[in-house]
Amino acid sequence: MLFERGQITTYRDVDMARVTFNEDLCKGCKLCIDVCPKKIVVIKDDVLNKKGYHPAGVVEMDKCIGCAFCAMMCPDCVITVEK
Amino acid sequence: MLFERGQITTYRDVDMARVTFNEDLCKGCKLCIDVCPKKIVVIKDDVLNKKGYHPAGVVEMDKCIGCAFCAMMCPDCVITVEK
Amino acid sequence: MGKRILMKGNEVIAEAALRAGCRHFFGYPITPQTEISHYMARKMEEIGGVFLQAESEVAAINMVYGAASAGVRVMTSSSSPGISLKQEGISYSACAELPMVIVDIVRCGPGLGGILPAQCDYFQVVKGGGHGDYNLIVLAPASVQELYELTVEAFNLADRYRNPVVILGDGYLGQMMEAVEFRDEEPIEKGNKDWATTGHGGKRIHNVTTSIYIDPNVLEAHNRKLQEKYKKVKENETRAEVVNCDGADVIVVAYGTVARVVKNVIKDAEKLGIKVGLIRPITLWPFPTEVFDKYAGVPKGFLTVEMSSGQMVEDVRLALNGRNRVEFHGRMGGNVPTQKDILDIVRQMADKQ
Amino acid sequence: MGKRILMKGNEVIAEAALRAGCRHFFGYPITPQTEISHYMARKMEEIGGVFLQAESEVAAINMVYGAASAGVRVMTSSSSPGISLKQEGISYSACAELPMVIVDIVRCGPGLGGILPAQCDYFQVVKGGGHGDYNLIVLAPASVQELYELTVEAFNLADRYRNPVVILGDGYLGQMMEAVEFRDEEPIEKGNKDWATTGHGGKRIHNVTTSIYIDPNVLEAHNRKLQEKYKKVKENETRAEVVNCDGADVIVVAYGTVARVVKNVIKDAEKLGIKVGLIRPITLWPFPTEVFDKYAGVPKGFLTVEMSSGQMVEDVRLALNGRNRVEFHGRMGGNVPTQKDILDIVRQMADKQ
Amino acid sequence: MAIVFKKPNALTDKPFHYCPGCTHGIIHRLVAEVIDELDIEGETVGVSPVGCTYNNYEYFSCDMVQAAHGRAPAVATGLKRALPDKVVFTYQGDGDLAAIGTAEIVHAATRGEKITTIFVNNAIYGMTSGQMAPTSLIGQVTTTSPFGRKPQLHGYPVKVSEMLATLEGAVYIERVSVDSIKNIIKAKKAIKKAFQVQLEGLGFSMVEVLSTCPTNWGMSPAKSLDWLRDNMAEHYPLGVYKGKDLEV
Amino acid sequence: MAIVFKKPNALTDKPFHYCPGCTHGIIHRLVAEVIDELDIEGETVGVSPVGCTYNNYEYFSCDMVQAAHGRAPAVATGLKRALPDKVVFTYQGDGDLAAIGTAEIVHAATRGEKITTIFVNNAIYGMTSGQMAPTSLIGQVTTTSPFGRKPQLHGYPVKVSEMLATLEGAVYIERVSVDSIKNIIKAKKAIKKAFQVQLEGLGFSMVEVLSTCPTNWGMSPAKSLDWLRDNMAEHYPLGVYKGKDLEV
Amino acid sequence: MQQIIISGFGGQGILSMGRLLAAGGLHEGHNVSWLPSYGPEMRGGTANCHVIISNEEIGSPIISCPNALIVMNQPSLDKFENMVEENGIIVMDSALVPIKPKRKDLRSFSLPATEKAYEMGHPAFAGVILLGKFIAETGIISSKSFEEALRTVLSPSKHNLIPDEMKALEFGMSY
Amino acid sequence: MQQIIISGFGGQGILSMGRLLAAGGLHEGHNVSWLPSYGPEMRGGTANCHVIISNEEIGSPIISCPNALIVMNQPSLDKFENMVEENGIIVMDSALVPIKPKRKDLRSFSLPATEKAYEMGHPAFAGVILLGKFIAETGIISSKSFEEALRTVLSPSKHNLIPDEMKALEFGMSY
Ligand SMILES: Cc1ncc(C[n+]2csc(CCOP(=O)(O)OP(=O)(O)O)c2C)c(N)n1
Ligand SMILES: Cc1ncc(C[n+]2csc(CCOP(=O)(O)OP(=O)(O)O)c2C)c(N)n1
Ligand code: SF4
Ligand code: SF4
Ligand code: SF4
Ligand code: SF4
Repeated sequence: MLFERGQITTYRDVDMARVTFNEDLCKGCKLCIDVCPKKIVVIKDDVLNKKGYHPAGVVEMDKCIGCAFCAMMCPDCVITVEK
Repeated sequence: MLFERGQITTYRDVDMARVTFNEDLCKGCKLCIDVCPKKIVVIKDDVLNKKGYHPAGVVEMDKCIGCAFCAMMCPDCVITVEK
Repeated sequence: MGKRILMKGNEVIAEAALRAGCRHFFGYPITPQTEISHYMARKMEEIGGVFLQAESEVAAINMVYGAASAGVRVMTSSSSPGISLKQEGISYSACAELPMVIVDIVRCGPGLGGILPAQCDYFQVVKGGGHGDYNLIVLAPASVQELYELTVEAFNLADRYRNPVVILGDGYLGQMMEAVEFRDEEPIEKGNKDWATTGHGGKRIHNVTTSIYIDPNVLEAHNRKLQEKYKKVKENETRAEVVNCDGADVIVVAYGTVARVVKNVIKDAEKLGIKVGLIRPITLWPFPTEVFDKYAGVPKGFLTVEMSSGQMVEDVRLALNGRNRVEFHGRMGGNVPTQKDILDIVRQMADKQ
Repeated sequence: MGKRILMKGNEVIAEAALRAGCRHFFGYPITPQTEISHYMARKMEEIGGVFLQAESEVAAINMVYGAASAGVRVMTSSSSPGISLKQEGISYSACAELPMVIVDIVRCGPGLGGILPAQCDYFQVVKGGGHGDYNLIVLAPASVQELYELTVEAFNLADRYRNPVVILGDGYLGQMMEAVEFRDEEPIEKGNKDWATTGHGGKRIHNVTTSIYIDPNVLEAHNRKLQEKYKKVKENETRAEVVNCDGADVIVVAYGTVARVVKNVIKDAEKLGIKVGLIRPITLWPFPTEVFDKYAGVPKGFLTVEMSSGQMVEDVRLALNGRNRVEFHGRMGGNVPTQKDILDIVRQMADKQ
Repeated sequence: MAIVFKKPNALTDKPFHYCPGCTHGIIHRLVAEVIDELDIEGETVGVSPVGCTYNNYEYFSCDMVQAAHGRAPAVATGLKRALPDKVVFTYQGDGDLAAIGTAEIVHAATRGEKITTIFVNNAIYGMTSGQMAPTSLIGQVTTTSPFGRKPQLHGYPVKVSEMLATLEGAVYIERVSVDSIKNIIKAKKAIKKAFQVQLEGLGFSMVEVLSTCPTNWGMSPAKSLDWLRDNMAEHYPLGVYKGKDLEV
Repeated sequence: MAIVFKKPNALTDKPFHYCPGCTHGIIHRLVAEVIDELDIEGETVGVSPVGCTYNNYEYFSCDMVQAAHGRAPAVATGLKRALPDKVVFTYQGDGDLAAIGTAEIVHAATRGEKITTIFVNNAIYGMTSGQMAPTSLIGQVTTTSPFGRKPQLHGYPVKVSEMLATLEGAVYIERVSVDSIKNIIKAKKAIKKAFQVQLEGLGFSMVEVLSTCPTNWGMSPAKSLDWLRDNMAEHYPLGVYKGKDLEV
Repeated sequence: MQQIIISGFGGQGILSMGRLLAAGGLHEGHNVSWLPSYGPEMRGGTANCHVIISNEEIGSPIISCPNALIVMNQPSLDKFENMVEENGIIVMDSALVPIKPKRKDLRSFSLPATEKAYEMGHPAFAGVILLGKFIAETGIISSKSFEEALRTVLSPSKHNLIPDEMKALEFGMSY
Repeated sequence: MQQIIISGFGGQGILSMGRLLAAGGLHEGHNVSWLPSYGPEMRGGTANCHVIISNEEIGSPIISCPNALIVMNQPSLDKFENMVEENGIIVMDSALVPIKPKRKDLRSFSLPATEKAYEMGHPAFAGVILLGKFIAETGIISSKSFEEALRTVLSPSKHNLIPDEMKALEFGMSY
């Protein structure tokens, strides 16, 4: 298969914050990417979700400060943030 | 007959001004009366025009200064003024 | 029953609505139905109901749509051009199955036309002046007393079938005064309104009022549901007054004010030895087809008389489907067909072989 | 004749209007006819004509009323709910006898409904969705080529009779592409427009465009004049396509996209040994009643197929007036009657005694 | 002796059907005088509203188009777009313009449609027998506010000139009155300017004229003028709302 | 660890059907968050417009009524007059509110109707594929202004907040944007205040939200935010237009 | 069955005259209908109303053959005279209808109603005076019923005028 | 007569694929019709179009029995597979339609079109690749006509892409 399928992906850092992406809701609009002060949100080029989009996700999770900017900017309520 | 019929009544003063009332157009609203600076416009109680109104007319024509206020105020274009 | 009071048709409509429990009225002034608004304006403020003069007929019908969504008994009222402006809202209301009462006191048209009585909005109201497949229940009173009774009934029908109901009158009916006798208490049947959008209060999932169905199969299913409902209305609610039809030579079909003229014609014709029957549809939709089955064989045929160029006559023809001749006589422009003219035509028909 | 070009139905309507000399278009966006506006917006700015997006359908039809008063060829275009909003303006225009072309690319309703094709606005457009006694000339094309030809014709008819003309299409006709072949020059007949309100220039007494006649006799005279005109249109402009009807077992009546499905059914039925005829009304008003006289005796009867709950079928019944059975098959919600379903019904009819 | 005042040429001979003392008549005359003075009768097309003046096409001698209730600005738009070199004006009451026709006037204004609107504000629906208009004053008794207009129930009177002045396409808006000779003279100036704005192709122009409705106000014509001065003009201040410094 | 951000309860589970990056989604969420925070979901009835958000009744979990194009304020009026103790809001696009629905919004405002309007201004008709809206900017290319909006042909963009602020019944009007975290926070505050104004029965409240339409603007979602900031916000200045000093 | 057309200028109280008759008829237990002309022409134009008082069910409220006509201006007489049934009755104001009916098969009465009403200080009473004559000639309702009608038709604030109205009625009745 | 349904997600260029086929057919002198699905569901939903290429007059533009199906996502195959005529042809993208057709009476072809298109640097070319296969299998139009179609359907600003599009077509034709 060329692409992975979308899923609910939780990124966890025990001390800091936890973000969860409901990937099948994501439309790959990238708005979450620009607002992340830590620049750790990226588009997962190798994943294709149910809707046919490449969803966003987080790399270098340990840098996340749980500011929830990504979630506030996301037009599709993809992201849940815990801290 | 109780009332006279309305007609075209011209009031004339050779030196000063001339006002003509097309009495059948008059609705007896009296707006011309108040604006006349000389207070010479009156309602002719003894005349009943085609529409069933008592029309306005002028008394003491010699006092008329031809200011045309009555005509400007008249909503029914009853009055013509010459000077 | 109380005593007989002399009242104007329009005011009786308003009073009847109040008696039927209507506490919300949204309208926009237009002759010849303004007295409804005037009456409502006064009474609603006195009893704490809502009278609101909308900025237009378009707004008025949509306010009605909103109030009906909230489950209250609600009415609007207008006349021909105003009813044209309400067509979109009426189509929405029919689709969303909202109970409401719409009064149309018809004036002569088309265009700005005149303000005298007419029946030229039959097609608009009965066939559907708005877009899409829908039906309104259309009641056509012919007297002030009936304006009262049918207005009360209109609210019951609206609730029973979750459907807009129209009172179709003409300018004379709205303007005339006759004696009316009010009941002490009205037979109010309130439908189940658990579909209403009143705020769910945390007690149920959200209610939605809507008229859009993007999936064609879902919309078609909704369409079929509406058609089923209409069938039920047809079966249960069809009404007509039948006068003098058994053994009649000629049957005249007329509604509203015109039917009253025909009642005079019946007497005149009797003097000439002609028996004239009258079928007066009280529900214009559903149209009382069955009555026509019964009298289809009347010897000298049918005469439809309308204040229009010929609109209801199509439903008469459809009902008879070729089983008898159907003549038409119409007046327009605010003129009412005269006793004499109708009598002349009836006489000619009776004379014919 | 030029070469065949692949074009979308909606765009062909716009192009045809331009070729017919229309330089004024007022509209408001609505699916599925938006391409008309898009095409007009571009072309009018290029050629110095007027494309104006109105603030609403209500405003659009009244802008058309204004421009038509000035004597220019003018068009507007919309779809079902938008046409409902235009009803008052349409009634005014019909009364004031203003030539104009109104395009209705019908979508499924009622209410907001859906945007897929439908024919459920037949009553609204053909019987009169607006108030008063009036008629619109209603043309129902069935192919992209015909959209072109009938649009040009619509402008001529509008001018010839000083009457609004409606092009009634459905969503599929507007959205589909087919080859179209344009004439090098259009047969433009411009009516005499000395009634137009263009400023009298001191050369004549003032012209007035109006639709109000307060005196009932004057209004009735105007009504009768309109009815006379309608009679003339009926006599001269009724059109239908008749396919395979001579010797047919069953005749199907359908217009627009549905008629095309029926053409496929004709072939399918032939294979089963059933001869199916098609009457495709091209003018929905005036309805081609005479054609039905000719074929009233078809052995197995008539089947009317529509994308509606049954609207044109009333006109079919009126045309036949009981002379033959008239069956009905309808789909709603944006669904199109299928070849198979129509074939099944035709087969049943052919089988019946 | 010369004629110093007579019925203008741009009015026909037909007598007005308005009630005694109704200032619609004055306003008609002023419009006609301006048409005469600008010598544009032959180039002008007027649009009649639905309201007491529904048939003023019988009074104005230029070409006239009767419009549906509230739609005069749309009709005028169609006319003007078809006849860009002609002068197009609408004459509308406050029910017509400020209620049912709100969208049409707002959009004609914002489009900068090159038309002129004469907006006659008499704080009531005259034609249909005295219903509350959007412009009726707080406390005003009408057939549909029988206990007086109450803001909580009926909302606040719309100030149309102020509202339209917020729109870029509107280049000249003035509110005037015809309650006195002085104001009549001013009103005529404003109307003339409004037409001149159109003649110069500058954009949308409107004159709001405070007017009386003795019949439905239930007052004598003279009292009505007082009421206009004392109550209406207070809520609807006279003045230029757009284009103060406009030179035409 | 506690949840610091999740989908609000006042939204259902149904995924939005909007285009990628369309800020309608953000605005929906803000409205829902406010409903949650004020704990009024059960007392609220929302009115959906005709536009891309025609079916947001599927997304908001309070009771919802779908209205005809432009008529949401009238529908809301009917609802509120029938349910004076409930909270009623409309959610409308700029085609819906500023074009076809002009009369309804003006009159809801002037009546001081106790409803709250969320007015989403994206300077275009989204749903019907990118036609010019009354709010489209000068020069903006749309499917019906293919060579750019020109004032002489198409008129000027309507500033709705400024216009409605002239009406007495409108007690709170603010224009906000959702182009940045900072502005999203402000937008939410404004929406909350607008609902509070209604809860206190003060009159009509409206929040105009500048929003994007990446699809019909023909830009990426990120670029769209830039365009909003650089072009829209300049023509439509953010800020409070009515009720600056209002305490709720 | 009485079929009465009352006609005159707008503003003369024509419609109220009809209402008074209808209310009186109802008070006597008859069936009644009252149908006004209506419309923008009320403004300074003509006004008329159709009143039917009957013991049978009333068919059409529109009168094509009145058996009584009460007129308060010349155009009204000109318009309706020929419609009146043979032996019908016409009551008119002598000042307002100077040219008398041509038909000889009618009973017609001309009263100086306006003059008398002016004299009484209530020009609006002219109509009541004409009604008085009509009632006296036809006996359609009693003056008691008319008084009752005044009470139901007039707004309470005008009830103080009733004694004077009754005087006007009597003047007409005994003219 | 070829009756082709092309179906996939909105945004994949489904409608343009259909237009290219129709334009090609017209260029070869056939009668053609092209009917799109349309509506708000375009936004991220599914899209399809019906294309008929025929030498006879085209009756209904709506296809109830396609003899060819070109699919670019799984739901489309699921929806339309059963409608296809016996011996019909199905062309699909292997990455987007992982579960293959169940019917054995059809000729079905699965191509790595998306993969190849990505490789070519134009993800949008996937459709053209599928069309290439379809054309090769049916011979309905020539590649010359397809090139002509590109010229009429693409806006002039995109004509520079035509050589690459033709390469994509050839890849599909010869796959
Ligand atoms: C669609 C429609 N609605 C209502 C009416 C009835 N109508 C006629 S005039 C009028 C109001 C006129 O008031 P205004 O505009 O203030 O003018 P005025 O009569 O006071 O001069 C109304 C509501 C109509 N003719 N058409
Ligand atoms: C009466 C009517 N006219 C037109 C339409 C078509 N229509 C649907 S949405 C829309 C415009 C939506 O634009 P906007 O309000 O700006 O909202 P957006 O889609 O941008 O969110 C139009 C014109 C309709 N449904 N009904
Ligand atoms: S903002 Fe939301 S929808 Fe957009 S890419 Fe990020 S997670 Fe996906
Ligand atoms: S102002 Fe005119 S209408 Fe009024 S009383 Fe004087 S002359 Fe007569
Ligand atoms: S009703 Fe009022 S506005 Fe109309 S003509 Fe009479 S006074 Fe003038
Ligand atoms: S078309 Fe525009 S407004 Fe509509 S959902 Fe897409 S981006 Fe949003």
